[in-house]
Amino acid sequence: MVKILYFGRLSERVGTQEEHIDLPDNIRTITELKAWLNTYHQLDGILDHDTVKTMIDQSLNHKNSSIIGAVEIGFLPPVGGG
Amino acid sequence: MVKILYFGRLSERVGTQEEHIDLPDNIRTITELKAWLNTYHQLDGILDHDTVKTMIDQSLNHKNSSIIGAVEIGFLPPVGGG
Amino acid sequence: MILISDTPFDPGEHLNQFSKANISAGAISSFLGQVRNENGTVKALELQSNKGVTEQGIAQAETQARERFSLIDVLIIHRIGTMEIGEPIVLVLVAAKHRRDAFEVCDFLMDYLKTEAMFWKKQTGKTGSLWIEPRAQDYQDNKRWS
Amino acid sequence: MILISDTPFDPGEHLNQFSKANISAGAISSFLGQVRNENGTVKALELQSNKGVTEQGIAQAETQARERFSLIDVLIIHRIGTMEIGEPIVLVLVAAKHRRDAFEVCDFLMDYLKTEAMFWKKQTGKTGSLWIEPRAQDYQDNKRWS
Repeated sequence: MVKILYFGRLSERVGTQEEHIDLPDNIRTITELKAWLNTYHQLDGILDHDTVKTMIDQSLNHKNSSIIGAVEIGFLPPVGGG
Repeated sequence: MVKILYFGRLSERVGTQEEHIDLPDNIRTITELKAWLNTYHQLDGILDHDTVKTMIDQSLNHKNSSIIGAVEIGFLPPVGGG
Repeated sequence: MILISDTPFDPGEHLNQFSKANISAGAISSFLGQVRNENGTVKALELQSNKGVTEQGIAQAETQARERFSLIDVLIIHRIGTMEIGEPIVLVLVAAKHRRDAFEVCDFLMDYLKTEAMFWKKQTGKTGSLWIEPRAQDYQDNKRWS
Repeated sequence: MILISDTPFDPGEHLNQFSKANISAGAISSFLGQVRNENGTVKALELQSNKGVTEQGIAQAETQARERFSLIDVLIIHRIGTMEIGEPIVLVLVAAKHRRDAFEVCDFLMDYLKTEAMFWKKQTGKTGSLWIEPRAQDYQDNKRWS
């Protein structure tokens, strides 16, 4: 069971800011997870944009890291506060 | 009778911020007034510095203007607030 | 100090406390961002953050500012949640001995907050909702520091 | 608006009133100058002004700022008289649609106030009194705008 977080417009597109999913055993990297979520939620590839960053267990992550053992994974579109 | 104002370190040197003086008739310009005050107050030429500006009747004045008819004359050393 | 708050805050109260706490500072600069009234086109603003990475990132920007400029203290308060017109969104307070450092740090931190801080901003108006991302000008401003 | 005050003022109160009065402004920048505690070397600060020319000059600087930048409102409050450590000397508040204008106007007006505004400042400390004139850095800062 892994917690998946969506921020900004991604949360609106998926319909939730947070979900808990039992991933199939063959989903071991960020790239595989994106592909799986794309089909699961019908996302038209919005997670694949260069501007979407990922976060694994509260650490920002820009490469195709392993997600084995991860408790929380987040998808982050471009940010801006202020 | 003319009102003379001194600001900043000039007021300290002269010993007052404001004085009222009956000037002799032959004092008709800023330059003549400075020379007269220099003797009158023993000012060692402190009014003659380039950085000291003058104000005649609330208007800043950088040249050797006439003071005939002036009600108020001010001497202003370099400024700085904030 | 960094505060991420889901309830309204009082900018004036913070300015007064901060300036009193830093009397060795002659110069206090501040920036207050508030929800702007755009003739009714904007009704509310909603901000999301992530507890962990958002504060971490702002703390890193504060550390950079302290390395780069001569400053005495910084307070950054940022709202999350739903805000209405006129409500404060962000307050940056910077105390320094001299004004040049105070101005530059405030400017530097605002550029970070606008383009890199982990906030997501949704604007709701007459014609629906819109997620706001940084403008080209914001990215350009932020490049001045690199 | 320009206020020259011979009694203490409350910076936070002014910030709150000013931001509420300008809800069309997304960006409020401010600068607060206060009497700095220099480990006891400074005890008090005394400022002189001249009712007529001091306000006139500041008003001209405000007009220049309005011509040069896109801004919504300005409030400048400057103390005169005798001030103790920690007391506010000057507060500049600038409201603009966007933050770049707000920052620049605040910076521009402070440079004017430091080098051209008609104030005379005497610092009293352990070793007597000293009339403070602008530093070379202040004149240099002010030249950036010409």
